[in-house]
Formats: sequence, C-alpha cells, structure tokens
Amino acid sequence: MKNNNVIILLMVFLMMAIFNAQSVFAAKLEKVIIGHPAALSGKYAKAGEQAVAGIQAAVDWVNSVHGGIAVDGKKVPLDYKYYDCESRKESVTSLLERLITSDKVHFTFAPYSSGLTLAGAPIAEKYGMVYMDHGGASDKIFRQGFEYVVQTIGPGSRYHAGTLEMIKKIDPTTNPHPKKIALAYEDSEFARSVMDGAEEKAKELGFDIVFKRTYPKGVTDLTPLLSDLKAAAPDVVIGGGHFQDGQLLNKQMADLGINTRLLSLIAAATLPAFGEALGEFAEGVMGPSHWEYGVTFSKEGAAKEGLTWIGPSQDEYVKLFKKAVGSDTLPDYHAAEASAAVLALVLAVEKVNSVDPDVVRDALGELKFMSFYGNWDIDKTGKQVGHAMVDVQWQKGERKIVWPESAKTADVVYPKPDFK
Amino acid sequence: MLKVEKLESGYGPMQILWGPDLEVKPGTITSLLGPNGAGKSTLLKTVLGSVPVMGGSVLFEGRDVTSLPTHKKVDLGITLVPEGKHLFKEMTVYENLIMGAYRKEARVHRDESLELIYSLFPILFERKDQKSGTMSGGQQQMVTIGRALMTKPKLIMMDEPSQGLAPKIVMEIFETIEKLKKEIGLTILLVEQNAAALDAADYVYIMHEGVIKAEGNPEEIKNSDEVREAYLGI
Amino acid sequence: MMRHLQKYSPILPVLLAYGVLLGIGLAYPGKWQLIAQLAFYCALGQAFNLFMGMTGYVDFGYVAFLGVGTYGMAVSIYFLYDKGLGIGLIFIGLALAAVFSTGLSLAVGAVALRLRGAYFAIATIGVNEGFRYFVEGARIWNGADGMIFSRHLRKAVGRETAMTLSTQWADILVFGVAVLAAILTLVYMRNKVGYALTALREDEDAAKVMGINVTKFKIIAFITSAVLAGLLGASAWALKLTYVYPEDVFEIHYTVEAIIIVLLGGAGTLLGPIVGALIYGASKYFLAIVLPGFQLLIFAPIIIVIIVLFPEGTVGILKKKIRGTALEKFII
Amino acid sequence: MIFEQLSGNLLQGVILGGVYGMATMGLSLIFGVLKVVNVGHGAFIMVGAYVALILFQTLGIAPPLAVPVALILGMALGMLFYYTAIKKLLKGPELASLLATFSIGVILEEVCKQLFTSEARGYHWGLDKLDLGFTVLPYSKLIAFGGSILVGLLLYLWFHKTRAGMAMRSVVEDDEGAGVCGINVDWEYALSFSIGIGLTVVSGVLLTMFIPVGINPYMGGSYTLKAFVIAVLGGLASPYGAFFGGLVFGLIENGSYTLFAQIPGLEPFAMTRFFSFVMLLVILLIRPTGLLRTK
Repeated sequence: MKNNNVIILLMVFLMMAIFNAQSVFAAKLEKVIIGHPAALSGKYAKAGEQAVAGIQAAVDWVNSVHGGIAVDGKKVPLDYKYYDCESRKESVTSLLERLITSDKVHFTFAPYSSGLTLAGAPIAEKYGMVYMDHGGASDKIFRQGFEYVVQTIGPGSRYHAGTLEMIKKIDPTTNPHPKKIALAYEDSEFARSVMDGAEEKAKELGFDIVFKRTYPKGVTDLTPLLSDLKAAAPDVVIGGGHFQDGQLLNKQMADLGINTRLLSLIAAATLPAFGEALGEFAEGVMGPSHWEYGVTFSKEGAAKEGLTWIGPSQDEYVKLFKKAVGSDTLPDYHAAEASAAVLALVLAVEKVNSVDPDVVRDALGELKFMSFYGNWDIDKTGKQVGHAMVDVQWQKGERKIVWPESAKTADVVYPKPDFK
Repeated sequence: MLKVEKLESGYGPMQILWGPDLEVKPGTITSLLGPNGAGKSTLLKTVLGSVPVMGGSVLFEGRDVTSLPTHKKVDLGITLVPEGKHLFKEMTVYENLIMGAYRKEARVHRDESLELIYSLFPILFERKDQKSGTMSGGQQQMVTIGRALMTKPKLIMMDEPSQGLAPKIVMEIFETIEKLKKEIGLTILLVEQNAAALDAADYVYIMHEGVIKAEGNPEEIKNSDEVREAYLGI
Repeated sequence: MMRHLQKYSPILPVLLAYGVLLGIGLAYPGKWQLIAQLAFYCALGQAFNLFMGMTGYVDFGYVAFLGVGTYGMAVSIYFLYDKGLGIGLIFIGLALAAVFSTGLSLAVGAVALRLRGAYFAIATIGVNEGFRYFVEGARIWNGADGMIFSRHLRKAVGRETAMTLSTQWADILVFGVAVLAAILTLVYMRNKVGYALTALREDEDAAKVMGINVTKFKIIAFITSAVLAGLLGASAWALKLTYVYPEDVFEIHYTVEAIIIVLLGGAGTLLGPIVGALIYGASKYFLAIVLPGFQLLIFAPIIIVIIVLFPEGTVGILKKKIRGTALEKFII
Repeated sequence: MIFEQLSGNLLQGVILGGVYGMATMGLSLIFGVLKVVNVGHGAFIMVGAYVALILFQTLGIAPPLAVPVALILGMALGMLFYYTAIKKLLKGPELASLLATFSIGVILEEVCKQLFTSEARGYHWGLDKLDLGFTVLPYSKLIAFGGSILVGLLLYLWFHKTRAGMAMRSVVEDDEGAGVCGINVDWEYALSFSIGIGLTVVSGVLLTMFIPVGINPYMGGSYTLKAFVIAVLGGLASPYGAFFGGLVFGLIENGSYTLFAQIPGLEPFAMTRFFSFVMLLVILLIRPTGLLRTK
C-alpha cells in the first residue's frame, strides 16, 4: 500500500508541474514582471546568489524610491520572478519558457555565465523576448546575430586593458623597465578571451609576452606551471579565471616566492573573501572589476557628462542589497551588473512608454545612461561598449580603486610589495 | 548438543530449506549427505547465522540460539569450516590461526590451542610465516581446520572438507577428524558429498531439496538400496 | 503472426506514453520546453538502460558518448555551414555523431569491457575525463573554447528555420531517439542478445561456460547504447543549444542523472526509464520553481530513501503487483 | 635549467603526492571492506577543509590541532550514513550504493552551502618557508606531508599489530572466513566505513595545510576523480597501497608537466590530466591489483 501512495504522490507532482496554475492574462497592465532562470545552486551558485540579490535590490529601489515604472500614464510596480536552473543548460530552456508563457513576464534575464546565456538565447529569440545578459562576458555571443540579447557586463577582451595602460603610464620605460609580461589563465572560453585581449593590448603597448599558459578548471595545484613561470622571470603577471584558482595562483606564487612588480587576477581578487583567505599575501594584488564598492559615479558626475542618471547612490544601493540578502554581505560586481540591467530596462520602458519587447529593445539600443554602476551603452549587436572597468588593489587588507585616475580612491602601490 | 527443528531459510525470495529436523549428539560425528544443491551448505550457514532464518528454530545445548548473531554463536562454541576454505590469503599461517582466537573466550586458551594445532599438523608450524594463499590445497584445508579449532569450539561444522583434494589427502583429513572426536572429545557435524564420510560417521542424515529424506546408522544407510541409489549414487 | 505481435506488445504502453507526452507538448506550445526536457530525460534513461539495465555494467563515463555526439553535430555545422548543404547539415551531423560515438564505444569497449563491477565503473570515468582533457589539452576543435555556432546554423538554413530547428525539431529528434531506444531495447530483450545478456547479468562466468559468446553480445549492446547517446547529444545539446564547451558536455553529472532515472524506474525494464524520467524531471522542475536554491538539498535525501525502500524501482514493483493479470503482457 | 625545474617539480610532486595518498586511504579502505565505491568521497574532503577553516578562523586553532576534531566528526558522519543508508544497500546492486554515496555527497555539499555560502574562502596561517634554491617549500606543506606519512604509518601499524586492525584486515580478505572466527562482520563494516570517512575528513584538514585557499562547498569533485586514479594505482582495496599510489601520482603529475611543456601547441596542464587517466586505464588492464602487489 505504501508503495502505491508514493507513486500516486509523485504522479500528482508531475501533474502539478505540467499544469501548474496559469496566471490569468491581464488585459490592463498592472505590473511589469521580469523573469530570471537564476543559477542558485551548482557551479555558478556564488555569482547567481549575488545576481538575484542585486536584482531584488534594484527592484526594491524602483518600487519604493522611484515609485514604480511609468507606463501608460501611471506608475505600476515592478515584479521579479526567479527560479533555480542549478547551473544546468537543459533547465534554462524549460524554466525560461515557463517564465515567458506561464508567468507572462515582460522581460527576461539570462543566468550567469556565457554558456548558460547561450543556452537560453534561442528560446528568448523564439518568443521575441528581451534577454538581459548580466553575466555572459563572451564577445562571441554578440557575433551570432541574436536580436534580443542585451549585455551589461563588459566584454572579456577588455578586462586587462586598463591595467596595462596604467603600467605604461606610471612606470615609463626607463631602467628597470617592466617589459616582460606573463599570462596564466584558466582554460575556459571566457578567461581565454580575456587573455587574448590582454595579449593584443600588451603587444600594442610594446610589452613582451614571455609566458602564456592556461590551466584546466578545477585545478588543485599550480606548482609546476608556476615554477615554469618563475623561470621566465616576468615583471608583471596577469591571469586568473574564477574564485578558487585565483586564490590558489596567488597563494602558490607566494609559496614559491615569485615576486613581481604587479600581479593582477580576474574575478578572484575583487571579492572580499580574497583578502580574508590570503591575508598578507593579498597585499598589493590587483584585479579588474566591472564595479567596486567605492567607485565615484554620481548624479553630479552624470550631469557633467550630460548623461541621464538613474538608480540609488552607491551607499543606498549597498543598503538595499544587504536588505535583500538579509546579511551583512557586500555586493560585488555580479550583483551590480544585474542591478544595472534592471535600471536600463526601467529607463527604456519609461522612455517609450511601452512594454512591447521590440520597442523596448530598440530603446535599449539608443539608451545611454549612468548609474552607481557607471556608464551603460550597447552597440548594434547588443554588446556592452559604454562601461569601463576599474582596477582594484588590496592595500592593508582593504580593496581600493586605483585606476582609472578619475575614479580612484587611493594611489596605486607600485611595484607591489614582495611576498614575505 | 545441536538440535535443528523445522528450519526454513533462503536467499531473498528464494527459499532453500523447507523444514529439516536434525540432531547432533555430544561427542559424535554426525554426517549430512546429499547431492549438490540439496541445501546442506545453506543449513550450516543458517545454523551459524549468516543466512537469515525464515522459520523453525536452532537449539544449542538446550538453549534457543535461532536469532543470535554469528559472533555470539562462536562465543558459545559453535564454528564452521566453510566450503572453499575462506582463508585470509594475504596473511601468514600464524596470523590466520591467531584470528581464530579473536573472541575473548578463545584468547585465554590461545597458546594451548596453538600447541594442539601444531601437534596435529606439524607442517603448519614449519610454515607459520608463509602467506596462506601460497600453500597447497591440502595445507590450506589444514589451516582452515586449525583456525576453526582456535575458536575453542564445542561443535565444529565442516562443509565438504574433502572437496578438491587428492584421495591421499582426503584420507588424512578424515583421520584428523576422527582424531578430533576421540582425543579432544569434539562434536562434529560433517557435510559431504563424498561417500567416504559414511564410514567416519556415528549417525547419518540424507538431505535432498531442502528436506531430510532419510536418517540412521551408517550401516542402515549403506544397506538401504533405495537411499543409496536415489541420493548417494553408489 | 499473432504470436509475433504479442511478443512485441509491451511496446504499446511505451508508445502510448511518448504519444501522450508529445500530444501535451503540441497542444500546449507554452509547455513545449518542459516536455522537451522530460523527453531528454526519457531518452537518456532509455539509452542508458539499454546497456546498463541488461548487463548490470555501470558505465560511469556514459556522458562521453553524448559529448562526442554533440561534437559530431557541432563540427558539421561549424565547418560546413558555407558549403550550401542547407538542412543536409543536420543529417551529416547526425551521421557524424553516430560515427564518433561508435568509434569511441569501440575503443572503450576494447579496453573497459574486460573489467567488471567497480573496476569497470572507474575505468569508464577515466575514459570520460581523459577524453575531455585530451580535447582541451591538444586544443582539438578550439579546445576549451568550444564552438558557438548559432550564427553558422542561421547562415546555412536561414533565421526562421534555424530557430525552429533549435526550439522544436531538435526536441522532436530527442523523442525519436527515445522511441528508437525503446524499440531496440524490446527487440534485444526478445532475441538472442537479450537472453545472452540476461544470462550474463545473472552470472557472467556461468554464461561463458555455457558457450554463450558473452563478449559479442556485450559489445553489441554497448555500441547500440553509445550510438543512441551520440544521437541524443547531437540533437538535445548541439542542435538545440547551438554551442559546445567540453566541460559542459563531458560533465559526469549527466551519467548520475541517467543512473537515477533508471533506478527510479527499475533497471532492465522497458517502461522503467520513462517512469523514472517523468518522476525525476517533473519533481526537479517543480522544486526549482517552488523552492529555488534548495532542490538538491531536498532531492538527494529523497533519492537515498527511494533506493533503500524500493531497490527494484517503480516498474519493478509494478511488475510484481500485476503478475498473473492481463496487464502482465504489456509491462516489462 | 630544465633539469632544475624537473627536480623541483618532482620534489613538490612527492610532497603533494603524500597528501593525495592520505586523501585516498579512506576511499580504498571503504572499497576494500565493503566493496562500495564512495562517489561522494570529495565531499568529505570538503567537510575536513571547512573544519580546519572554521576552527582556525573562529577559535584560532592551528590546523594540525583540528585533526582530532575532524577524525571524530568524520567517524560520526560515517556511522550515521552507514546505519541510515549504506548498510541496507550492501546486498543490493552496485548501482544502489554508487547512487547512495553520490547523494550523500550532494547532501553534504548543499548543507555546507547553506551553512557557509558558496563563497571560496581560505585562511592564512603564516608559517615561514624553506628555500632550497631549486624550489621553495613552505613549512605548512612539510607539516602536511609529515602528517600524512604519520597517519599512513599509524594505519599500517594498526592493521598489522593490533587485534582490531587485524580483524578488519581479515574482513577485507574474506568476510565469510572472518565470520566463522567470531568476528562481528557487520560491526567491522560499520567501523571501517566510519574510519574510512574519518580518514577522509582528516585528509581534508591536511589538504588545507597544503592549499589553504579556495575552500568552497563544491571543491570536492576534482579530488574524487584524482582519488579514483590513485586508488587504482595503489590497488583499489589497499589503504596503504593508496598512499604509495598518491606518491606515484604526484610524481607523474608534476613530472609529466615539464615534459608536455616542451611540446608546442599543447596545453601541458590538461595533457597531464589526460596522461593520468590513460595511466589509469593501462593499470586497470595490466595490473588491476595495483602497482605494489606482486600477484
């Protein structure tokens, strides 16, 4: 008997999942809904959690401070609906479709990572839904001819451009001049596009690439690669890929006593956990970031550049974010990106006074604005071209923005102190 | 000493024993004979507890031990010389024997038991540091019997100790078994396909398809043409 | 004739199940992706069961066959898109997927099928991981960069067709793979292959002694199962998602999903993988919606409870219940 | 130059391999006794890493002192999972126990995610390091290596010199034979599962002394795969074989890197992985009992 009950229960589950109560179609617009198959568990959980909280914070701001979205002559609230795709490609498609067809969302958000963004793109295209890419940095997404994908994160190829320009400027080619650059990145599509972009930029600026290697994902020991790198005696090491391998690279460079004038790591070095994990070894380590707590974008700055400003100030934003996660966590750039994408949608909708995806998509193409996240501007393909990165450096256990000069909160420490 | 009543057991959905009754008197050799697949090994394993009981009971020295776990039965003085030896092949002969005296009750008598075994099988003393897996079949059988003796048993059950051995060795093994009865006063339940076990026995049971088909003195069994033809093939 | 038909009557409930599923998908276009996801799990379970259920060998590196199949389709679209082949690309892709998975299964079979039990499972994990690192390390087909070929597909067949291919025909192909796998499973069950493999599953050595050419039948089932996986990868991953990253397609998690599905339904049964896939897929989807972020925490203990309480799977239990009734003929 | 690098890499490889070996002993013990492949192995390593991290960060306890805590926690977890799941699946199909251990791993990962978030964390012990010229060895690595050897040695002594250890060994050799000796086989199963998990959690602590960063709920996966290869190298069922398997693996992993790096157009790191899995297959075919056993 017990067995039957279990089977029946599971069958009920199945039926509920398939014919789950459909929301009644509203003829009159009562709220604007954004839908998001977020990556809340699995390998992208960390970034996914940040993104969800970031969107919640932005939605909170829109409703409580901005007073809702102005469409059809009235302000309607913004609603946010998200499911968990477990960082898996097959779940992205079905959950995205559910958001579009059952939940009748007006705009969709992509999950984190280039791969999962690509997985959902054909569905968004099929339904003609605007698909906000907040965590897929691959340039290639925008060479595919998708019409509804809109990027907020900056493309991978530009991550290290600022860092290299900074060295060029503050360390002119006198003796001893840093010409030798080593690249050590994770072997993934994203990190490789960062590496190739960095290589191109470095050559353009006259640096020598003396070492260029990747390591596979999930690596647990980098010693052999680093002893090779040590032998190449570089002045500058740039690399990284994710959170763990970045920490590992830094830690093992310190272990092997590889001292350079500059060490810059993507993703890892910009997160608060990095300094906690590495202690004194983090001192002087840099990282490019899309956004960092402490950036100085403001309403006044926007006015100076003649740009529209929207959204909370940075401090307000951090407060809203902490409320959304329910703990004393600082937002990182994964959250800020997602929030900025929400703000872009709000501006576009209000500008054209419509939630029609095609009209909004066109409006997004025209849109140029500034928020706490910085500038926002996309090209014809939907690729983000307006947003500039900042460079962060760990100084005495704190993250300081050291580049570009217009945004900096501290002077760069260069060359970085040696590992003890 | 051992009394099996209406014992039923098997593996999962497959029942093997269909209620055989059997009794082993103290100080005797009792033989259980029957063709392949009759359920003889299953009976021994059920008595010792490694095959779950479905019905019936097992009494040892008048006490109901049906659902006692194996190691508790070994404490009481029941042990088994399993079919196919089941030695610890990567361990030395000495280590194998020592393992036999694992239980607290047996450990007290460890040295005297060892002495007894070395006197029964002098070859085991010579080879005590050899890995048991590298020995000949007959020697391995000696180790198995020795290991069982180390548990300081009152009742030894032997599952086809002659299997796969040369006739000369089989003779030796049976001689040893008789010695165990006469010199130490052990009670033995001997399971065999080999009809030679008839001669060693004081009492014989014939088993087929999970039930006892016949029982009696060795002579009675030998003289019954019916039993001989149907179950023993001699 | 009648006897012949009766022999294959268990296919009816299978076809019925897939028919209903497809029907729901067509009737409610807004649920199509969910149906497609369920069909993917059905096909995965059915194809995996064909070898694992019949032989008892657990191929832990099974996902490698889906991976090379994905690459088969990807290579066809990525490299041949400008040759004016139009829709023919898809057929070339499917053919390549079949060729790649056959090739890999022959290589794996030659090595791993000599092993048993845990050794076989670990060897196959090794094959999957080794293959992935070979692709990355030797930079085969862009290595870890993978291939993104949405653009190529569009150039080859036009925007509208490409979209329909990705969002509809790819899923119909998945249904096709599922049905094909079910039919092949039944045909094998009812013929020499099935009998030999049953003997093998019960006692491989005894089967050998009896003179059954165990190796031959084992390899037949292994290759069939692998090719089905290759076709599944080509349709559900390459054609549908239009990109391939090695770390994504050689991910061991999918083998585990296949095992869960087969075990939930009942290993070695025909209907089991469908039941398992529906239970697994639907409850996963449901939990993702109701409790986003917690579904694995809830799901994992449930799986343990199910395998402890019902080791034979739902269809295994069902088979026992209907023994001796008229239904017996249809449910195996 | 290359020679210097190679010798540096090989030395590092031995040190790393010792820790890898230690991290595999639990897997081999569990397989040896219960014939269960613990697919959730890496998750227990992850638990050990968190034990070290949390004790260090909240109470300032030096990582080596976290070992006893990890051992007790691991053994308790082992007993818990043995009696709730594993025991009931021992007689079932192989598949069932594979799936159960996988699910256990997922449970641990998800629980840790809820407790500690999925942030990659680390700690900074701040010991000095030993400069050998051709390579540099931090003392924390050396302590981890020494700890691994010590644990391996203790396990060996326990197996060969103590009654309880010999009983467990006898169950590995032949559980039916052990039964007729009066050994409580079921308890030995429970105990060895528990010790196996205990060792694995301890190895997680030692691993953090080697690499104190990147600790996150999902870090176990790559260790599971490595442990499989190492276990096979050492003979799947032999815990101290696993230790030598680890040494060999560390040597091969680091040594082959230097060689692959000489070939242009390859990504040497990924090729190292590829090579280790090829080696796995070769050994399974030629010598499934592991490199050490003579049979």
